[in-house]
Amino acid sequence: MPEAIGLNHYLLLGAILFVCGAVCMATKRNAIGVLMGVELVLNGATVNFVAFAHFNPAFAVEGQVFALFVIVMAAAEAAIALAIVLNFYNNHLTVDVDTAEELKG
Amino acid sequence: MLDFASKPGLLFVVATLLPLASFVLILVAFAIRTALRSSPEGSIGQQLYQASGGDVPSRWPAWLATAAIGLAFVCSATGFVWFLDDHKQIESLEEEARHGKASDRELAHEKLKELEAHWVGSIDWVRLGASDDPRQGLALQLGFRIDHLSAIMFLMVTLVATLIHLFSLGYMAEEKQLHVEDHQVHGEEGHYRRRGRFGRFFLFLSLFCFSMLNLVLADNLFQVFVSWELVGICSYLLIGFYFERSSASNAANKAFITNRIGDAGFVIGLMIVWTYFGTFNFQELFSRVRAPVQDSHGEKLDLAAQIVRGNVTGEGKGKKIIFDPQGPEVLLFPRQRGHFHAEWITPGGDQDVRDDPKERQFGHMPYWLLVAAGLGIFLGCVGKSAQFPLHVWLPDAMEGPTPVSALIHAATMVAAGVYLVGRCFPLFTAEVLLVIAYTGGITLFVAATIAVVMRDIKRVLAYSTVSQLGYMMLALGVGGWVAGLFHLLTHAFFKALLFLGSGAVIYGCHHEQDLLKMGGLYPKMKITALTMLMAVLAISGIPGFSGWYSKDVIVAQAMGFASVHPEHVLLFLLPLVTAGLTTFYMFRMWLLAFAGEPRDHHVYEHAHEAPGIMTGPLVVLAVFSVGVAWGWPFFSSAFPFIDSESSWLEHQLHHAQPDAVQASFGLNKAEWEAARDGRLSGQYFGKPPIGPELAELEKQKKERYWAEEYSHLAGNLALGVVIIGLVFAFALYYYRVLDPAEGEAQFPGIARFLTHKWYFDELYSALIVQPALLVSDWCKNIDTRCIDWLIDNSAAITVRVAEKDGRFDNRVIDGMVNLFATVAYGVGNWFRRWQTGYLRSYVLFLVLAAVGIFVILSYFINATG
Amino acid sequence: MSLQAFLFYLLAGLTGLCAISVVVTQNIVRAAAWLLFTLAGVAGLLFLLGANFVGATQLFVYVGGTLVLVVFGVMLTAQGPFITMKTGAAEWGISMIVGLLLYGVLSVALLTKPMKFTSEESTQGEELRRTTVLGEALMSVDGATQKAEVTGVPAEKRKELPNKGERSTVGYLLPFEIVSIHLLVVLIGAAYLARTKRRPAGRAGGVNPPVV
Amino acid sequence: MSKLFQSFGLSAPLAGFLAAFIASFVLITFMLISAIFAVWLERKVAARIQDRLGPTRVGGKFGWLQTLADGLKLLCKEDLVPKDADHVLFRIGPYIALAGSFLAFIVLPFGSGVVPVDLNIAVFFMLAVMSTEIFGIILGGYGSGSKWAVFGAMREAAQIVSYEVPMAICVLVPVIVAGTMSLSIFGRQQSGVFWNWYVFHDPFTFGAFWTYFACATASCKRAPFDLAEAESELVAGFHTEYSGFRWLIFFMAEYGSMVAVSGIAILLFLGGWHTGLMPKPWAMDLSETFLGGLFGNVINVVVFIMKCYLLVFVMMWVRWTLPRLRIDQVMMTCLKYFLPISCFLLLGVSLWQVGLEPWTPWFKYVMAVTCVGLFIAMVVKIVLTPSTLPVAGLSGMWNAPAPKYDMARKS
Repeated sequence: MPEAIGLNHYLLLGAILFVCGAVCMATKRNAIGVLMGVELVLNGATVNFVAFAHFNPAFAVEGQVFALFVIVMAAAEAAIALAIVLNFYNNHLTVDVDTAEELKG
Repeated sequence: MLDFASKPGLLFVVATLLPLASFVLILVAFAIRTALRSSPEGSIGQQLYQASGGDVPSRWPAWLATAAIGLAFVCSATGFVWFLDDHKQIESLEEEARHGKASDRELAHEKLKELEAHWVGSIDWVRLGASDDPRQGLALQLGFRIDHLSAIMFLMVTLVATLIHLFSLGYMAEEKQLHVEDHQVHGEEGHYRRRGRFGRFFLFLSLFCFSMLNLVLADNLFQVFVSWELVGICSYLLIGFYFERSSASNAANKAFITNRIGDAGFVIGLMIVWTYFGTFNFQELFSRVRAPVQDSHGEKLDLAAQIVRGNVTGEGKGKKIIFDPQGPEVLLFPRQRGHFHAEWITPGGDQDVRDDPKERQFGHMPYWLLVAAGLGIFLGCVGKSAQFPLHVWLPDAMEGPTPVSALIHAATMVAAGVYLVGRCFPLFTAEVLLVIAYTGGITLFVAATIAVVMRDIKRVLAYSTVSQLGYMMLALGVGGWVAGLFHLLTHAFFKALLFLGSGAVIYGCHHEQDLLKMGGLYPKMKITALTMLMAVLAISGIPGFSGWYSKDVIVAQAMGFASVHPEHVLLFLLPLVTAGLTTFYMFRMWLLAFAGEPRDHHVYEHAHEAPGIMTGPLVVLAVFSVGVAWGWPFFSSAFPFIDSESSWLEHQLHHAQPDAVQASFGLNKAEWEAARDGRLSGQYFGKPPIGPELAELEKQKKERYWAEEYSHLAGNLALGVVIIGLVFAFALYYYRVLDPAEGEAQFPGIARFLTHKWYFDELYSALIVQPALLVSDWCKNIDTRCIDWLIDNSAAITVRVAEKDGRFDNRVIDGMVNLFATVAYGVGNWFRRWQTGYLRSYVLFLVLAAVGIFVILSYFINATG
Repeated sequence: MSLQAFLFYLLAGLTGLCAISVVVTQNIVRAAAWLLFTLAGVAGLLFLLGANFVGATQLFVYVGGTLVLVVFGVMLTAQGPFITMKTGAAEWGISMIVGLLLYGVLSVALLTKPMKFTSEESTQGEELRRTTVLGEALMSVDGATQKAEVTGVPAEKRKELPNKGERSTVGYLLPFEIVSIHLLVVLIGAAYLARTKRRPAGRAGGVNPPVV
Repeated sequence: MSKLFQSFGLSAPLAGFLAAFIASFVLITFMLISAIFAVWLERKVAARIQDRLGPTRVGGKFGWLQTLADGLKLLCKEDLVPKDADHVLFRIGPYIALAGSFLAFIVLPFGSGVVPVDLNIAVFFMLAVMSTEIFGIILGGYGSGSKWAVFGAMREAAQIVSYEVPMAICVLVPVIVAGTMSLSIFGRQQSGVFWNWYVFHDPFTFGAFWTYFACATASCKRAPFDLAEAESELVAGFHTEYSGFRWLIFFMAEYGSMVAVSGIAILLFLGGWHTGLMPKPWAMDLSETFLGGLFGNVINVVVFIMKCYLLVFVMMWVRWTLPRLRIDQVMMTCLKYFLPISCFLLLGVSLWQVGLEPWTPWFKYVMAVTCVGLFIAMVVKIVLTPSTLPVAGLSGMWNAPAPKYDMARKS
């Protein structure tokens, strides 16, 4: 290893998580799968925030605070998304996002 | 909330609000019932309506209203006793504050302030915004101020009203039926039938009681005015209670319209007062117009309680008023009396004034405006109290149910005019007082002459009422403030009794009101006859009955006035003569109704005594008619029944008499004698101020002195006249020594003149009604011919223009709008295809967009370095 | 290779692999399991970065709360023996290409513009201080944080602030409260949305709602 | 410890690995022995409460080695995986559960300084890692491919997630009083005589202790909240299909978390590793300087472990005394009672700290002396009560008069 573990390592990992999440959202037809993709994306962001917090002293607090907020927001988002999914399931007996196309143009 | 201990005056407020509560409750119940009644057949609303009695008139409103006014009587009686007790303390404290040791004075002053606050209170009702100019009023207030006058009035009103409520329970009994046949209204199938209106009657009575009590309670002119209009509307509603009868609805309209004329004057008076004083509160008004009695050091002013006139000179800050008894301007005293020196206001002196006075500065106003304000307020009283020339509505108002006549058109509402004149006495200048006196004098004579020839029992009483009100006005105008209001109180009892008695007669005779069809009813209705006899004796002024006390004082006062002003001797002669007339027509009425042989056997045979609920109030009122003016306690005077000066009620009223009365009408006997003996040097109520010399004093007006001096003489004179009237009445209508018909035949002109009530109605019709009809006919023609023509043509033109415009609108503007819509629709349709509804494609687009943005951004960043 | 680096590569590799597994797994419950490992790995990385509190929160809220919720969702909406919804190969291909493109762009952006900060040696004491400061910032304790420098300008390029040396009073109490209220509102809304409703009679089709 | 290995000449990373390995080995051993001892204890306690004798044979008079024998039996059992099971999930489930339970011990101080990682947010960390234990249960339950297991897992998850909320809030109550989340500092703050323990600090911490203990019992799936694995209803809940070693691991996780939550309770409320019988300076002496600190540490660890087992014993006592709740009652107890109570306690303790702090000395003396007095009175009562012979019938069960034991006839 030529250099010590630095910021870029973490950012690359964050990018992997982010891209995995995006691809997950794009390929899953199960609504909950899509939700998992979203969680991955958010985790990528968390990793980035905390990495910045660690490596940039100016962000020591901000990065962690924003990471916390991301986590809480993710919880809120998951709750509401699952409620919507359950509602959708109650009405359509499926969680296939492709059937939820009633609002298309 | 109601802390009676620290504000016992609230008892009177409660007494006032009780009838209002009853009114509101009944009104709400009626509103609900009306709403339920109109609900569809079979619905819950309809069932509720049927369950609550259906179409049968409900009776509880009557009991509620009676209970409310009864309770109000209890409240006011309690308050009155409390008030007398407090007043005794106030008097002793005042004495101490004036003459006690210095250390006690402070304490006495504080105690005094506290006690006085017991009986005064007010809240802002309508705030009008802030202004620097103190002449502009800041708020209309609701308040109460209890003095002897209002407390006694409260007692009188609540007592009479309670009795009349009870009487009505019997008198209005037929309204309790589901269907009432009105014999005086003829429909297509015989008599008109309608539902009974038992509750409605008491609804109106409650509202009236509230309004009347509020009027008495009020501590400011505006509140009086509001109550004034409320009692007016109650009078209107109750006169028109049988509104199916055209005579009743016409009479209601007549009363209402006639009163509007008076109220116009009242409003003018209010405007002047508001403009120049910025307040309606009686106490504040009086303290601005009249000089204070004594200054801050306890020294009496030379111009005590006077209206100070003078000439204004100078401009701006140097403006002065030089005192002159004939000057065109009136000095207005500061709104807030701070420190005040007797030397500031001395005859012939001067005082700085301001056009826009601050709290502690003097102001001024034109004298003629003060006169106008007084005349305006008095015009309102003329309308309400049915004085000449606005007396024409009261006899017609007898179309209402008899208890209403008793309560409103005899005992209370019509007396409100007299009450207000008494209240506003300090505002009235000498000219206004003279006008009042003459108005009263003319009224009392005119009405008495008409009463002599009336055949309808209630009309006789109505004109009698007008005449007695004239007596009161006259008394106030000639300085008999106590006399006028005293007569108001005694009159209330015996006139209510007379009306209720006539109601009992009418009830007993099945709605027969013509005196000539009655006769010999005494054996059939002994209680009614005897109680009415008491009232007749009282109103005639037979010694020992209440009317004697009050009427004697009035005649004596008039005599005193006439003796000082010989040019106004008419003001003495008219009441003296009318005393005889009164006796004559009252006995005529009684004798025609109860004595002699029955003239109409149909009426006689069906006549019967009224039930106990009606005769009970009669008896109570009879007791009061006889004894209300007696001395109290009996042993306070050696001859309580014969000495007309020993009346307890009169003494109580003396406490409420404003200082202005003394200032305007000289000294009373005791003061005069003190002045003669040199014990009252320069400090007394008198005008204009003079030295202590007796000769100077003698030259001055001494109405009150002479009134007291002549009281026995006047009483004896009046008694003589009364006996003459009595003799005539018995001669004509009992012993039949003279035939009334013969007398009529002998003087046909006078008889016709009197029977037509001095042609007042005809005169008004010719002078006002016909011209008004003519003018409105013209107006109608102008309206239909000119204005309608113009409007029709302009409408046609508008239609034609609009047609053209519409065509342009449809083609050009709509076309443009449609074009835009089509284009937008097409574009939207094309873009629609991009919205697939698939989440995944959206995500892909998003990611692609992110990639694109990154690429572009990095290009720019690299390009810029 | 230091311990730090070894742990990083271990955890990063675990996390990345599990994340990819989430994407490629067709069985949704297994995907949830992989997601669990991913999240736990991220939590481990956060501990490694000295963000103890954030890491614990990640475990507490994310793993213990959110993910359980997600699994509940899976269980509640799975009908019969867990149907997998297949995605077409073409879509897979497109998504992959686009994803790789994004990753490429991101990494190029990262590596061509490397950000250099003065990295401080992470020690126990440092972590303690950081957690304390974080708590103070969340409680808006006076002077807990420096002036917020969210622009990302490197320290050496920052201009001198006029009142340098003063600690500002910037705190996160208000955002924290807002987030809390937000969460509460969301939970109530979610409970309202998710409550059992009567299904339209035609669609019920004898399917009973899953009983838990 | 890492330093110690480095002094032997090992490179730093290697020394670190070695130190970590030894620490975890010690901990796992402790957990294993704990589990073995706890299972034995549970059997004996249950037996005594039910008027039985319990294990008597293996390993001597008290059946010391019964659990070890059982463990051996389990190890030797066939490792069954059901046909419908999701093999991967089925296999990893137990390890996740164990990991959650085990990780909690990393930050649990057994004495002053006797802790692998002295984290400053230790209590939060413990709650966090123990919350991941659910996952093992859910995945295991789902992976079993059995409806009993799925139902059990779902109930279990719902129950634990719900009970974590009031438990966390109750943990916050002493945290507010102490002003720290570090368990070591908690321990040091409560040194001295027992009235310094936070349970006696004010009425709210006192309430919080009982609420916390009840919630902790529930989140360990212990009776009376053990409906999720009620044999009479769901066979055995999530671990219906497990056997052998994996089943053993689940049990180790359960007993591990019992000890862990008891440890938290001890450290937060009951004075940590302090005996509570010595004044403050002596206690500090004991843990730091007495015999170079080593002997003190040994005493601390022993006291701490004994306190833990006292609480574990109470849990067992409760389990074998109280009847089981229905699942809706379990959830209702949490959401309708414990949650509002805990919120009230949190609010109350905040207000106490703000306004009533001066009352604390008075309150804690009175409360501590009263409670300890009652405790001693109870122990004395139990000891002095003569043990009765087994009787026929269920005496007192339905408040029926106990059948008279006819001594005369028997003799």
